[in-house]
Amino acid sequence: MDRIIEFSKHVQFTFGDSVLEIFYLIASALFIMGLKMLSHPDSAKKGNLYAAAGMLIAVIATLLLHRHDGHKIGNFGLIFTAIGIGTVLGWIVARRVKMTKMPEMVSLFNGMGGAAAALISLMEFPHINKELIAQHGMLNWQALVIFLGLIIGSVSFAGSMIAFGKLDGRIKDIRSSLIRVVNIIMAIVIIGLTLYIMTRGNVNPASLAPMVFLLLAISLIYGVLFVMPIGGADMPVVISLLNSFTGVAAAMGGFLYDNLVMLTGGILVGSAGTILTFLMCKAMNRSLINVIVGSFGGGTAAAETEQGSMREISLIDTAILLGYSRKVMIVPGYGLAVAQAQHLAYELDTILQDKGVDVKYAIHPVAGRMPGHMNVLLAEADVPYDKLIESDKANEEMESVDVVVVIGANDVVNPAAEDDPASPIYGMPIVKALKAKNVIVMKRGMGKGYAAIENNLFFHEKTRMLFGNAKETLQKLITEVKNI
Amino acid sequence: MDRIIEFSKHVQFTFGDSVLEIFYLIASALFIMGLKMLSHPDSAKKGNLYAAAGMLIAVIATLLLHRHDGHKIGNFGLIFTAIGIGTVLGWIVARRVKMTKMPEMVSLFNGMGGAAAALISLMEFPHINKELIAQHGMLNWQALVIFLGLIIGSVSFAGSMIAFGKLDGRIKDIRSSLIRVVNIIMAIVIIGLTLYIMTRGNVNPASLAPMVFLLLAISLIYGVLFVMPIGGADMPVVISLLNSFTGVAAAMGGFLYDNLVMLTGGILVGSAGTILTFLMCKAMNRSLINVIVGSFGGGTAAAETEQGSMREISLIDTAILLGYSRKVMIVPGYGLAVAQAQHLAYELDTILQDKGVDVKYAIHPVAGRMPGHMNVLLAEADVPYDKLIESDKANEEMESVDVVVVIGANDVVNPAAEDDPASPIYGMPIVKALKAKNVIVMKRGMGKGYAAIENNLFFHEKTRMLFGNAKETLQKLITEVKNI
Amino acid sequence: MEGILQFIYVNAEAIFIVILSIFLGIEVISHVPAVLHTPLMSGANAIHGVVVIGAIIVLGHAETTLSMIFGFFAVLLGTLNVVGGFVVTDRMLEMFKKKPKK
Amino acid sequence: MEGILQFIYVNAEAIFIVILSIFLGIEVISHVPAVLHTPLMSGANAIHGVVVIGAIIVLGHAETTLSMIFGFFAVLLGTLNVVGGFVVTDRMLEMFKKKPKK
Ligand SMILES: NC(=O)c1ccc[n+]([C@@H]2O[C@H](COP(=O)([O-])OP(=O)(O)OC[C@H]3O[C@@H](n4cnc5c(N)ncnc54)[C@H](OP(=O)(O)O)[C@@H]3O)[C@@H](O)[C@H]2O)c1
Ligand SMILES: NC(=O)c1ccc[n+]([C@@H]2O[C@H](COP(=O)([O-])OP(=O)(O)OC[C@H]3O[C@@H](n4cnc5c(N)ncnc54)[C@H](OP(=O)(O)O)[C@@H]3O)[C@@H](O)[C@H]2O)c1
Repeated sequence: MDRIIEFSKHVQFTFGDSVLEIFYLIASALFIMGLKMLSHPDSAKKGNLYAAAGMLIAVIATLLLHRHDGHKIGNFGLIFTAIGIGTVLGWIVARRVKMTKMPEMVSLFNGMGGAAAALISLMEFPHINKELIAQHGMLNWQALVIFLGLIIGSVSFAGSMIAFGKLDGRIKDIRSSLIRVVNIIMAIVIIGLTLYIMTRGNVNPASLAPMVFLLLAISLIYGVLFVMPIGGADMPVVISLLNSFTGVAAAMGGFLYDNLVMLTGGILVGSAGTILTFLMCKAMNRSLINVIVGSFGGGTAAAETEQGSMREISLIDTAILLGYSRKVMIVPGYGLAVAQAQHLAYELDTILQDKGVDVKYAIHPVAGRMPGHMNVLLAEADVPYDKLIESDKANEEMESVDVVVVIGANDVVNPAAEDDPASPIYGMPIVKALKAKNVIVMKRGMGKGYAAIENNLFFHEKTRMLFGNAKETLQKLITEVKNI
Repeated sequence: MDRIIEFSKHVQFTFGDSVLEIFYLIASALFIMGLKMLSHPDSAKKGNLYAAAGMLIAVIATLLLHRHDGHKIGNFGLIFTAIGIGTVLGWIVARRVKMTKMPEMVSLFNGMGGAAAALISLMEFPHINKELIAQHGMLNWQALVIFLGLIIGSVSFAGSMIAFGKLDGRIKDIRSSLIRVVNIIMAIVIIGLTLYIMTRGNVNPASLAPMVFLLLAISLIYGVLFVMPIGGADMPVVISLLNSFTGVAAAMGGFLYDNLVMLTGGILVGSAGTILTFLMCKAMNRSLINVIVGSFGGGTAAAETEQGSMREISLIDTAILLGYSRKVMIVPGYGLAVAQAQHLAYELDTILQDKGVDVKYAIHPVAGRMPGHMNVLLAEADVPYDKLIESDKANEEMESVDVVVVIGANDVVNPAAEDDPASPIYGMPIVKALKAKNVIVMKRGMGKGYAAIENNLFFHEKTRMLFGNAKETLQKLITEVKNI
Repeated sequence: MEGILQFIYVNAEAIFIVILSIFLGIEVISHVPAVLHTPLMSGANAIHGVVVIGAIIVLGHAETTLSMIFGFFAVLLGTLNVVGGFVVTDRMLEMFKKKPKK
Repeated sequence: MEGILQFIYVNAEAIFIVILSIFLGIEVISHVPAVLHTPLMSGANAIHGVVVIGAIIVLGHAETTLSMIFGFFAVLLGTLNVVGGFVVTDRMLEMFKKKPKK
């Protein structure tokens, strides 16, 4: 009772202050409900709108009602210009970009949020409350919150930019154990420098500016080096992790401004993002540490012994086999995305369908390089949603399938996940192509998949290989199928 | 920022104050985790211990660290005496009571919590902060929180006592539409009186004591009359509702003392209890309103037409039928609990098992009068857990069952739930006894079940009736089975 | 009206805690199987025994005899709620503990 | 140390809000199917754009030119995060919207 009563004695508040809290409460509730709905397929789209409505309410309420030391928000010209440019730019970029470039976009926008958090910390740093400093020196909670926002925000910004570059193919993987050592040292330097700044005692914070900018610089470099050694294909997991970082950075602003919607929204994303990161790792049957340290790809020598030989198949034989099947299951993978052959796959599907063949697609949850990659890819080619079957269901139907056509997939059909406990992918659920009567695999050559391991499926007696770039192979195959 | 900075300027705090908040935080987290674990069968027992640990931490921390106006907790002699008596009494009663009396106990203890909340309000009422009254008169938030605690706490207390009495059979149902009218009037009076007290302006709260005691009295009567017209069998739902009331009453104390563990714990129970109430109604395929207003039992005339005739079976025939079956499924219901025949049912089971008959029990979720009633009942008779099968699973096995023995169950095997849309239980999942080869029903006579409707199962050609009190019938049946 | 606005402003954080706890209560419970309804109810019943802390605070600062008597009973009843609640829940859960042993 | 204790005492409610939000975040997400991972990540990404509110507060009270420039960019970047985030999520979810039409 003491605290609140004490508090209510001293605090001046206006009508607007109370109303602002109510709007913030509504906005937070909308965030929670939005996030909840986003995690169910049926309500996801509405969930996104709920969250967006919450954001709109929070922003408008802040603009109209926020007061600091009795002053209302000013500089409206600048604020509206910034919001205007941000809205138009964000809208256009997000609308225009190709579906398959979505992860890049998420990474980019995540970086923007991180940068905003870091900028806020930079600006608030000289304004740390004088009385707090008089009482506790720089070792006070405002300084702590400001530095955390600065460090986390800038790591998130720099890391996201690198992740963006990697996904975009502009930045290549640099795998060097040196970087890892450097990273550990830098982490220690960041903590040390922060402690050093915070133990400066009763000083004018502005005088510490050079050191704060040094902290910023090191944090940015750390962000770059943190993401650098991680394989490009692991970027979705990294982005999810950086996403939760930015959430925490935003929440620091919540402490700083005693702003509850920033606090709730930020922490919610921080916590949900962390869980999501783990779930994404789990779907690939890997641990987060494994992703970050990147020990993947070493490949166990086990079970690479008795492989037998591969058998190829000609285009014309493939066309005949497909044309006279009753049921065909296409298993798309990363190679289909690389070759951008989704439209051709659907064309083949339509032609076969016209010939009375029942064609479906088996969608593995981690096929491709981001969760839902295949859904997005095939949706872009206008493949009807009801032709896409989740891999569990597909496996149930598999016995009645005449031909499985694997297009550019590898790991997601690797039987080692089922029968080789030594394999790094052991335990991951797969599409059980071998339960079908025939398997045709389209790939360019002997290239390995993401997990960089052999695939015994290719050597199985049921399997026939159709080598070549998926796009060209499909093109030719379509011609052949039309001719029969 | 303003609020918190302003606040930190004026508030004096000690080491202990901060540590107390940390302990409260830990306790709240334990409550949340405990509740979460309580809702999964495997972790439920551990969840209860987690929550209890949280409570212990909160209580000890309060005793050692709480300060009010700079004073620490005093009157330790009284406090420890009260806690001591409460612990010993609570422990003994809870340990001694029969398993089947558990719902009574929950109701009793719930009432204690409500009474404690009401007592706190009674005592704090004269101490409403003077400055708040000077500023806003009695129309201030402390007064509001105190009166809500008083009203909700005493309704919960009185209601729980009546529910206890009804479950115990001491208080009979009084179904009169008059009570309902009186209830509405009393609710209005309570609101009116509260408003009247709160608009008294700048007065010494102690001078309002007579009116506050009047409010208490009316709230108590309201609690009695609220539960009075509700059928005894609906008490589990009512207790769950009153349970969430007490949670809210406890949370009011959280506001009053700015005590975050009371706030979180209370609201958590308030919200979880409300959801649970709805879930319990849903499991019985009823609405909460329907339970409270009690329109159940009117019974629709539909489908009571073409029933044909019942066919009885003799004890000896039953014994032979059972003795020569391969698979028997017992469906226990409320009648088994009333007759306290669970031990005999298990005895029959063992004897049949010795003769090579496979005996299982089909457990319907709402058989009996509280959720899990049959689990508790049969566990008391030491029936192994793996013999109890949930009704969904039981229905899957049903086709291979030779004889279904329905002991004192009625509604949970009523096929009207499946094929008569006019029936009040339509839509409730049931144990599908008719899918088995033979059905034997043990009950005393033509008595209806909880829903007070006819049951066509009893008239079906597959069904044979074995009339009599379940205990005596089973006793005799056991002798017969032994003889064959 | 002014009193309410003051309440909201002064207790803004507490109100947030209330809303978050409500959501959390709903989320945590919503998938509970029917057999656990009674033990869960009983466990929740024990948790709202946290009201005993309010009773301890009142009795701990009581000065008049009357308030000591009232406070004494409040602590006693609150303790009954807590101890009885947890023990009853524990006993109920005994029944559900054993898993199929096949 | 004293600073930390003051932080805890002064921000006790805020810390509770943090803990409750963490639990809530975990609860709300934990049953999401794999295909929704990317849109969910994207939606969460948009929500942390709430940092724009901090940026608005800073810019709204900025007085020096330097802080106006910084504040301007903070608001701009925050807005990009919010708008881009929600629009991208919406577009992704277009893909998942249609239900089997059989
Ligand atoms: N979905 C996610 O969220 C996510 C995120 C990160 C990592 N991962 C991982 O990514 C993997 C996905 O498995 P996946 O089966 O989809 O792919 P994959 O195992 O990476 O295999 C792709 C295959 O496609 C072939 N290919 C490449 N370009 C091609 C082209 N232009 N035409 C035809 N074939 C081409 C390659 O063989 P050739 O070189 O011989 O052609 C390669 O073997 C899993 O290991 C998963 O854990 C997934
Ligand atoms: N489980 C819960 O949480 C809960 C809570 C509230 C309400 N309910 C409701 O309670 C009902 C439970 O169904 P139920 O099938 O278990 O019971 P029921 O439908 O109430 O039927 C019980 C039957 O047992 C017979 N019986 C009574 N005493 C007996 C004795 N000494 N010996 C032999 N038979 C006796 C009665 O018939 P005679 O009189 O002819 O013997 C009666 O038909 C459902 O409608 C459910 O919705 C359940």
